[in-house]
Amino acid sequence: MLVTVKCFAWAREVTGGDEVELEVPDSGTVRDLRESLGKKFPAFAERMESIAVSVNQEFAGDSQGVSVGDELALIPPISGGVS
Amino acid sequence: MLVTVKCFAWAREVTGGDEVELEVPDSGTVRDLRESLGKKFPAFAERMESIAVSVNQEFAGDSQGVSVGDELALIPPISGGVS
Amino acid sequence: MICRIVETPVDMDTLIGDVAEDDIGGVCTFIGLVRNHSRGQRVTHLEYHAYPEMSEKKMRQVIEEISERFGVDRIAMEHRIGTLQIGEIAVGIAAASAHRDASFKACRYAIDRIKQIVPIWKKEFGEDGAVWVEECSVDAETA
Amino acid sequence: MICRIVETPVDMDTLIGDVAEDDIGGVCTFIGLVRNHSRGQRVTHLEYHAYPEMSEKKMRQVIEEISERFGVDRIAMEHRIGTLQIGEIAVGIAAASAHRDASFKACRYAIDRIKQIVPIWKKEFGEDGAVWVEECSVDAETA
Repeated sequence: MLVTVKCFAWAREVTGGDEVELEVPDSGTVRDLRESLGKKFPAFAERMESIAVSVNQEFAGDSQGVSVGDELALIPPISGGVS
Repeated sequence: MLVTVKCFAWAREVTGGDEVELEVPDSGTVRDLRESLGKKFPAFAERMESIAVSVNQEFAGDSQGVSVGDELALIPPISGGVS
Repeated sequence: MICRIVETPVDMDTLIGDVAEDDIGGVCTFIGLVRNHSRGQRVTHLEYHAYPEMSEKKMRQVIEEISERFGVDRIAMEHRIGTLQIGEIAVGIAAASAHRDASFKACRYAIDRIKQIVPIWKKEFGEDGAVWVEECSVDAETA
Repeated sequence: MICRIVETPVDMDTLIGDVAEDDIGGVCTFIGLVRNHSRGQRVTHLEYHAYPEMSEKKMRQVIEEISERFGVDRIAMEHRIGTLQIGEIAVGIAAASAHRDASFKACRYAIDRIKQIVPIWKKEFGEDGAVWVEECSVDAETA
């Protein structure tokens, strides 16, 4: 299935857009999404462990399932608030 | 010698004025000032340990000397800031 | 209680007014400002970006955590996004309580936790170009 | 740095502006408000009295202690005296630092220490009459 994933900050510069479409297996997980992302964009593969993934506006572990209707996003390391 | 002592808050209500004059021995100390105060106003004698004395705008121990030219004050328990 | 991402200047009086009621004795606030230096480099301005819907959701989570931990319910927070100049307020927090200890703890927890779990990013513009500041990788287990 | 006893309303923006400079990243403020209750009694208003010259001197001492302990030099504080209504600001403190931890510590120390050594008194007016609130006997050894 093809899922749409929101991109922010550094991730947006890598993918070149607000959203990216990724192919993941039906009944796939965040882990599958990461694998698909790393193949499509090597820059992500190099630092995958520093990127979080959110599903429906909650941070998700790798074993969490994803489906076409979910709101998915790539969350690079954050820097809100102030130093 | 006769010294003039500023009164604030509760102390002012007891003495009835912004200042009170107290007789202390020449080369006297804060201890002497307290003794003179307690004799003149029994309300002070009853709770003398809760009243601080300042000499020239610094809190003073009982053995500190006082002289006519000093700025003296009675400091009841404070409640600045907020609870 | 105010809890939002804004594109306009953060007004502390609005946040303070939002939490101060007649039974409140103390309000602790924290104001995060854009500094003119960072990591040894001169900064000219910043750009803050956010995932706005999720940011507001996670800010509400922070407020709920504070209520559970410190019993403080009167909290307001705003985080500004867009281009900010030196000295402008990036984030404002106000925490009110009957007594001061809880208001300090609540406000401190709020700014620390915002930095951990609210998806906001900043890009620093300096003499040597622009860079995404990446301070905290989000840990899904504790976020 | 502002450090004074005032008879007019405390304006937090003035205090914040006094400490915020381009190299400042965080400002922690504390605002002490007149509460509508105290010790189980309803409060209608308060009167704050001070030994003004000594109060400003002791407030300057608090600022010096903060500089020594926390390395924070940008502190502003105002304490209002006279008649205050419920919800009005009695005391305002702003502490600024490059990083937030020091600003929180400085602000917290300031309000705690003000209550220990600055000669200010308040009289609470309630349904059952008026009473001097006596919270802290000054210890000359540590003041």
